[in-house]
Order: sequence, then structure tokens, then C-alpha cells
Amino acid sequence: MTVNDRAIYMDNSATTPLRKEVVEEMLPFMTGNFGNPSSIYEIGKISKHSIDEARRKVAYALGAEENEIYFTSGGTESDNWAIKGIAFANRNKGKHIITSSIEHHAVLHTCAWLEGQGFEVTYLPVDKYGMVSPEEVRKAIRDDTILISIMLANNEIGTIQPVEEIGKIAKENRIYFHTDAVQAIGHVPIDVKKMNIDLLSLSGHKFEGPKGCGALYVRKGVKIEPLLHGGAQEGRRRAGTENVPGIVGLGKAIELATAEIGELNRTLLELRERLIKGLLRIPKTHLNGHPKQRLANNVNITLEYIEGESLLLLLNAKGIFASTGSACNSTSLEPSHVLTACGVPHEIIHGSLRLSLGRMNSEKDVDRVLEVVPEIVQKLRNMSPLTPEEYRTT
Amino acid sequence: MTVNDRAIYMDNSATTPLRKEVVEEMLPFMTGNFGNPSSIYEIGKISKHSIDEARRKVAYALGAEENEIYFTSGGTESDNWAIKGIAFANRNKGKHIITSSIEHHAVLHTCAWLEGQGFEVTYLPVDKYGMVSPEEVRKAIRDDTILISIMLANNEIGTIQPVEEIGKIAKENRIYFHTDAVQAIGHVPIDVKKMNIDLLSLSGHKFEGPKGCGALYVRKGVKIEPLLHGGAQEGRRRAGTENVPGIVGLGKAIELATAEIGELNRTLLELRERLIKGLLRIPKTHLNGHPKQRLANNVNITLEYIEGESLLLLLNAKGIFASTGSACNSTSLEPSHVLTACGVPHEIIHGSLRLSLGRMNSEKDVDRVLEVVPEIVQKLRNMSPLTPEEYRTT
Amino acid sequence: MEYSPKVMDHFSNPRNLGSIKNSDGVGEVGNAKCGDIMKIYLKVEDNRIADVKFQTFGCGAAIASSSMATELIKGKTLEEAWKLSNKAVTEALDGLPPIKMHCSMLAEEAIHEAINDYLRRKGLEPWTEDE
Amino acid sequence: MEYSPKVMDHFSNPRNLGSIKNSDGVGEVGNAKCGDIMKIYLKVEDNRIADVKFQTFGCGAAIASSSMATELIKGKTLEEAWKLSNKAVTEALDGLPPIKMHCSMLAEEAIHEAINDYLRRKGLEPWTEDE
Ligand SMILES: Cc1ncc(COP(=O)(O)O)c(C=O)c1O
Ligand SMILES: Cc1ncc(COP(=O)(O)O)c(C=O)c1O
Repeated sequence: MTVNDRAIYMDNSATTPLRKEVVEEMLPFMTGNFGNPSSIYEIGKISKHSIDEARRKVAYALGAEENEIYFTSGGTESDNWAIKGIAFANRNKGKHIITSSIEHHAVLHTCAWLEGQGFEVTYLPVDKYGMVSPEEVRKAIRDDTILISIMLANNEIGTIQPVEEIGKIAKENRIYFHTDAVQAIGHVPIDVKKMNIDLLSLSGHKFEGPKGCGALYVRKGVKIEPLLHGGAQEGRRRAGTENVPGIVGLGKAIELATAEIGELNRTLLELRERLIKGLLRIPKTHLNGHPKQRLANNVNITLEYIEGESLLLLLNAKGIFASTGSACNSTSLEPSHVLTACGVPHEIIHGSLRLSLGRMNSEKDVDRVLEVVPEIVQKLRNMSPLTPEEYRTT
Repeated sequence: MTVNDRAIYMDNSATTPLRKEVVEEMLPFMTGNFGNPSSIYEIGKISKHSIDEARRKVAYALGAEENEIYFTSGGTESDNWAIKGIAFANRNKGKHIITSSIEHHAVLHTCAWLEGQGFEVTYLPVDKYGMVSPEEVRKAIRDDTILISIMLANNEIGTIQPVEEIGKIAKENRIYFHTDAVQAIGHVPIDVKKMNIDLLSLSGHKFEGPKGCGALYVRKGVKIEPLLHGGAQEGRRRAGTENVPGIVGLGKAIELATAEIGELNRTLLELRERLIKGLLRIPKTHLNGHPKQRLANNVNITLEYIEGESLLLLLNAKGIFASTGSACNSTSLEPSHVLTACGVPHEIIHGSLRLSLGRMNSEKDVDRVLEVVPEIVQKLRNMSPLTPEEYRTT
Repeated sequence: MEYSPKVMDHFSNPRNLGSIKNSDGVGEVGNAKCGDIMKIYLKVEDNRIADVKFQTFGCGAAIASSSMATELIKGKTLEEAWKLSNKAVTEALDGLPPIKMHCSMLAEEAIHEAINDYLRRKGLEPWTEDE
Repeated sequence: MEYSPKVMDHFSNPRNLGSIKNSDGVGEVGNAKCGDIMKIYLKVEDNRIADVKFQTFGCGAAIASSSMATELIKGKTLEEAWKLSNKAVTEALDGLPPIKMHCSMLAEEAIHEAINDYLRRKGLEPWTEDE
């Protein structure tokens, strides 16, 4: 990555840099092999073979079959398709959907839209760690429940849900189970069969693959309607000329990400713990999310008396890139619905800071962050009318 | 393009090679500037600026305002969004949609799906040239008509529709007007204001831009629902992390394509006429589509007694890449709905051949095609039980 | 559409292409509307297929199936030729794309038609499919 | 979020930051739930703002607006300071992103609160918004 040689990128949950190997696989399809995979002639066939190869790689990474993988334009489309596709195709069976209150907006806003179309949605609460209880899922099931959608790992606080248990409950009740695994790929080993997952969303740019390309796994036999109607691509389930370079890149990225999952997680886990330990030394600082059941790359803390956007701006000035759940940094002026659902008081949600690690982060980066953050926090606390005297230095 | 140095690519309506200048604009966003445009820090802002710059270029190409352009994953998504988005947002006003029988499947299958949701659709017929009559549009209007969707130029036969007149009729009747301009960009000058267009779909890979990236123009004030729900991207109307390299590439491609439109059309028109004239010398050969109101890059002929897929295979063997409306070359085993709507008899639709020209085609290419096609046609006619004796050479 | 090299070989260099002037039996199946017509000409000697030719209007798979089917029945007795299944044709071609399987059906049917045409001309009872 | 260089300057090097021990008037507006709190301290001499300080909990725009607003009223009469509009603050900052306009409102309100606090302490009638 060439952002800036001294910059420290710790916002890998927002997006990741493309891996060199991935770019290299994509380039030939941006220069030479531009053929439309639906075409009969040579360059069309090369494209077709390449996307089928990518499909095999995605299938392998998930423990799925090749013909259960459909390429999309990203995590958002996959989530929209899974939920609307199941809803419309199974309307005759029921109109009830179960999800959680900490899902990504791609799930929550899709569910809200379906409510406007006559569907009913239960938004399950979470505990203070952001954990969904399988028992609550079971209790929420109604006769007309057609879909359960619970994310594998949360994008803000990194909490990993008990997906296998929820999948089992869904299966016992013959209800489709969708999981948003956008943040999990490359961090949590996945086996859709073992986990009883019927549909799974993923997005290339979250695991060092390309932006604008994702996939939806749809277990064979699942009744789902297309979201994008048109040509006969993707087994007639997802129309549109295939984004060949994107698909090829996604295939390569997931292959690398899953091959190295154990090794990477060990490294990230060490960095994460070092980071958390160091940050919690700042007084009036709290860890958000689960202390153990969390993504190896996720750190999310709340710093009292300060606001996240100004924190990010000062971090940016020091070449550290991160994110926050503060309302001031959102286009809706609403504070993070995830932290709210975890019961973090509004007053302090604004002071949340997410640092999400990636393959290129080092111990040196962590130490630099641990040097810079306390200084900045102190500067902002000194500015804040909320800070009690004992936490001021001027 | 590096397909094969001797190969002649004449399937530019299926997809086009990426222009070198376009790849060059995209590359920095695949290697260095990978930031998420929603992020507050430097690399995020660079991404944001770059997609806004691309948005300005698209707006300029269409005579639209910057904030009327929304990036999508391609022509299919744009068509689906325009039609479903208008339908769902204006259901209270009416449930009737007018379109034509020669639209792309992205429009037709979307309309068919809406029929399943309680909407009613009129599919207007076309004349033998594939032309929609504005009078027929006017006559089809009902009190509850909410949308007219007529493509600007057809992808199979290149017929250019009287969009400005249709737009006027739509405006007079206060009905939204959508046009699928996927094939028109870079070939037909567009001014959405003058043409009274409310919504317009386009797709990057059809004008030497990237696959997997398109746009929808939505006139200010149009009431439309999102198709992809989720994050607050694209003015809260199209969720999903932006495909930054794709968007940047699309911007560059449309800038180049519109700047050179006059010049390119002059060249293509000459090639097209030379090609048509030469091909029609083959006996029992007919031109499909309008002789004049057609895209400068489109040639579509029907060759009696032979079938298109075998024609394509033999052309491929000679390094010529083209396409056909034959059922045998479609995954549905249905012959081209466009040629059918134009009244071409089923028996001879199978013998259709589409040659779509591009910027890299030369007179030499045309002459080579004019040398090869008659030979191959003769070979296949000699094989065919349908060929009358006088058209056989063995 | 993905064809095996065998299919491409038979498509590009079809065997037994053409017609037989004084044939003993002709079978034509399919129709132009569906995009496939296959016509088989037989020359029969001593109850054996002494010669066979075909003409086909259709896709690569249709032409290759015709070529392969005629190769497979050449020199065979009528009974043997009758038993040629579309499966045998497909296998001999190293497979066909699923959507193209019907092309090999056409070859089987065209041969049956041609044999029955021969039988009829001889004043014999035509055979039926389950024979 | 796109801030002008002026905003970034005032955010990074806020002027008049801090509190005034024996202030003559204090105004605090906003609340932590919304993510913005602004507190303004005034020192008044001869009906003029002799000194002004602020403390702000909030985003870049909130901090920059506080800084700029305090700069703009320093040395002004109370009447002049009262008339400082959020528009003037925004303009002085070379604009704010639309979604951040409310931050400049807060500055205006905080100044009004502080002036009224001063008036009340003096036993005077507080001013109202349309004054
Ligand atoms: C959990 C989760 N789901 C869905 C998405 C949407 O993915 P994309 O932005 O690639 O469409 C994201 C990321 O933005 C995410 O973190
Ligand atoms: C007229 C027309 N509309 C829509 C589309 C769909 O575009 P895309 O395949 O890029 O989604 C195409 C091309 O396939 C087209 O030619």
C-alpha cells in the first residue's frame, strides 16, 4: 500500500487495500481478456472459465458446492438479495422475519423496507457484549417465520455470534437461515454445511479483494427470487454482465484469506490484545463488544468526555486512520445503533473509537497508536466542558 | 487489445475492451488510494473526490446535474432500480407501466416480475424496423400509468427510438419516462433535459469502460425508492461501498466517448455501410432493423437456410468474433425476442448475425469479414437440407 | 457453450455430409422454427447400411451429432442401426452441453425415420420405438 | 466530511480555549446525547467583551465554530456580540458541510446564554431572541 509511507491504516473493517497478488490476477482481464462470458468465441470462453474458477475458490472457502455461489456487486446487494429474495419467494408460507438489532444497515434497512411491503420483522436484542442469544431466537419463532438473518461477526464491535447454534434452531424449525459474513471472511473459519447456513453474504473489499464485487451463497434447493432480473447470467439467478476482473480478484482474495486464516489470526490476536491493554490504561475508557468472542482484528473502545469525530481528525493529522460510532461522523446524526443496542449510554457512544487491524499492521504500528491516542485524548479532554478536574492537565 | 493479434472483434454491443486511458485512471485506486469514500481521513477523501469528479463527467455527458447521477453495478441494476423504484414509490398513484416488446431482458423481466406483484404492463409492438410509434405510446396511456420505459437504442438491431417525442408525451401526461441508454452512450448525443428524460440507464463496459459499474440518472424531484437498502452512500439512494476504481474508470470512459462521438460515428458509419452493402451481396440475405435510424456501429442481417451458432463457431475458427439471435445460442432455446417482435419469421431468425463495430475496427477488418462470411455461409448452406439447389455449390 | 474437441472436430469436418441421389430411405426430423433440421439418406444392401449421408440445418451440436451418428451406423445392419441411442452418440462425442442434448435425440430420430422409410418403400411394416 | 482549511485551522489550533475563573457570564448549550456541548465564559468590562473563553465537547465543526465565534466577539460590545449570527460564523469559517450547520447555531446560542447570564447577574432583564 502506498497511502503514505508513514501512515498507519487501522480501518480494515471499512475496507482493505487490494493485495498485490489479487491485482495481478485482475489485470489481464482489464487489458487483454475482455470477453463477455456469455459469448461463444475464444475470449468469451476464457472469461467464463475464469469466473468458474473463482466460483470454485469461493465454494471451497465456505465448504459449499460450486453451483451454490452467485456473484454480486458487494455485501449490500448480497444482503438485499438474500432477504428480499427469500421474502418474496416464500410469501405464501409466511411473512415473519427474525433478525437482530445489531445487523448492518444493509440488513436492517432491507427489513424495514419489507415491513412496508407487509412483512413483519422481529429485531432481537443483544446483551452488553453484542451477543444474540440462541434461546431468544427460538422464542421469537412463529408459525409464519420464513427467515432468520443473524450476522456472523459484527462490523463495529467484532462480536462473533453463535451462528452454528442458531443455524441448528433454524433447521429444526425448517426456517431459512441467512448470515451476513462480510466481516468474518478471512477471520472466522466457515463451513456452511456444519453451521446449517442456507444463505451467506460476503464482500470482496473486506478481505483484500476488489470493491464492487461480492457473493451470495445459496444452498441448493433454497427457494429464492432474483433481485436483479434480466439476462441469463449466474444460472438465471443474478442478471447482468459479469464483472470479470472483480470476480477473478475476489476468487484470488478469498483463496489467500482462507489459506492464511490461522496464521493471520494469531498475529492479529497478539496485536489486538496489546492494543486493548494499552488503550484501557487511559482512564475512563471502556472496551465495547465481547472480550473473547470477537474478531481478532477488532478493537472498539469508548473514551469518556470526548467526541469521536474530533478524535479521528486529530488521529488523521498524525497519519492514523480509524473510525468511530459517533453521530457526528454519520450522515444521519444518529449514534451507532450497535453500541446503543449494547446499552452504551448515548452520552459516551460519541466517544467511541474503532481500530480494525489488517495484515499490514505491525507491533510498531500498535505502539505508535498507543503513543498518539492518549495524547490526543488528553488534548480533547482538556477542551471538553464535561471533563472532571481530575482528568484535566490544563 | 491483445485478444489475438489477428483476431477481429466485432461484438462491441456485447462488451468492449477497456481503453488504455481508462485503465490508467483506475490503477491508482487498485494499488494506492484504496480508501473508503465514507471515511473521514485522507485516503477516504481522495476516493470521495474522485467519485464526485466521475459524477460530474457523467452528468456533463448527459446534460444533467451532478446530484442527479447515481452509480450502480451496471445496466441491469440501473434498469431494475429505475423500474422497480418508480413502481414501488408511486403505487398509490397507479399500477400501470408502458414499455416495448424489444426492450432488453433487464427491462422486460423486471416488468414481468412486477406483474407478479400486482402491476400491469403494456408491451408495445414495433414495426418491421423495430421502431416504437409515439402515437402508440400515447394511446396506451391510462389514468393509472406511472411509468413509460422505452430504450434509446436497441442492442440487437441498433434501432434508435424517437425518444424525444416519447419524452414529450410522457411529460404532457405527467408520467415518469425512463430510457435504457446502455447501447446509446458514445453513439447517440444525449441531452436529458431536451429529451424530457426522467431516468436513464447506462453501463460502463459498453463504451470502453469497466464491467460491473453503471449509473442511473434520476431527474431531481423524481419519486423513487432505493433498490439496494443499507448505508448512506449515493445520497442515501444506493447503498453499498462504492466501487471506486470502477466509478473512476466509468467517468473517464464516458468523457472520452462523448468527446469523440461525432468523429467516431463518421468512421463507424462508413464501415457499417461498407459492411452492410457487402453482406447483402450474399443471396437470400436481409438487413434487420432500421436502414437509417440505427446505431452507427450496428449491423444485423439474416442469412436464410443456415443457423447462427454454427456460423459463429466457424467465424470464431477464422478469428472473427460476433453474435447471433439464434435460439441455439441462447440459454433459453428461445430465438431473439427482438427479431420476433420485428416480424422476422422464426425459420430465419436462427440465421441472424450481429456484427457490432468498435473504435478499433478498420476497413481492413471489414474487408476480411466480407471475404470470410460468404465462404462460411456457403459451406453451411451446402450442409443444410433447406437450401434450394440454386444456392448450393456442391 | 462449451464443446468437446471431438464435437468441434465433427462439426468442422463433418463425415458423410451430403445427399444420396438414389437412396433407399430418407428420414427428416426437426423443424426450422426450433432451429434444427436433420435429414438422413440411406443406401441399403443386404440389410446393411452400405452408405449414409446427412444434411443438417442447426447448431454445432446438431451437425456434430449428425456426423457422428452416421459414422456409427455405417456398415451396420438395420437392426443394429435402429438401436443406436442418443446416449451412444453423445458418448462418442465425449459429451454435449446439457442444453444441447436434444440435438443427439434428433440424430436417433432421423435414423429411425430413414429406416422406416426404407421399410415402407419395401412394403414392410415400419418398426416402432419400443422394438 | 469535508472541512475548509479555515475550519481545520480553528479546529487544530483553537483560539480562546479554556475557562475564565472569575467570569462575569457563562453560557452552556447542547447536550452530550446529541454529541455537542458548548460552554462560553465571558469577562465584561464597560459593556465590552474584554475576554472570552470556551470549552467544547463535539466534532471538528463544533470546536472550530466555538473558536471562530469567540474570536468574532472579542472586544465587541454586548449588543454587537448578541447580533453575531450563525451565518457570520459559518462565513468566517469559509463554510461548513450542510450537515454541520447546526454546530454554528450552537455557538450563537451559547453566546446568547452567556450574555443573558451576565445580565441576570447584574440584575438586568435578559434579552430575547428578537432583540
Ligand atoms: C457486516 C457488513 N455487512 C454488509 C456490509 C456491506 O458491504 P458493501 O459495503 O461491500 O456493500 C458491510 C460493509 O460495509 C458490513 O460490514
Ligand atoms: C440495451 C441494454 N440494456 C441493458 C443491458 C444490461 O447491461 P449489463 O449487462 O451491463 O448489466 C444491456 C447489455 O447487456 C443492453 O444492451
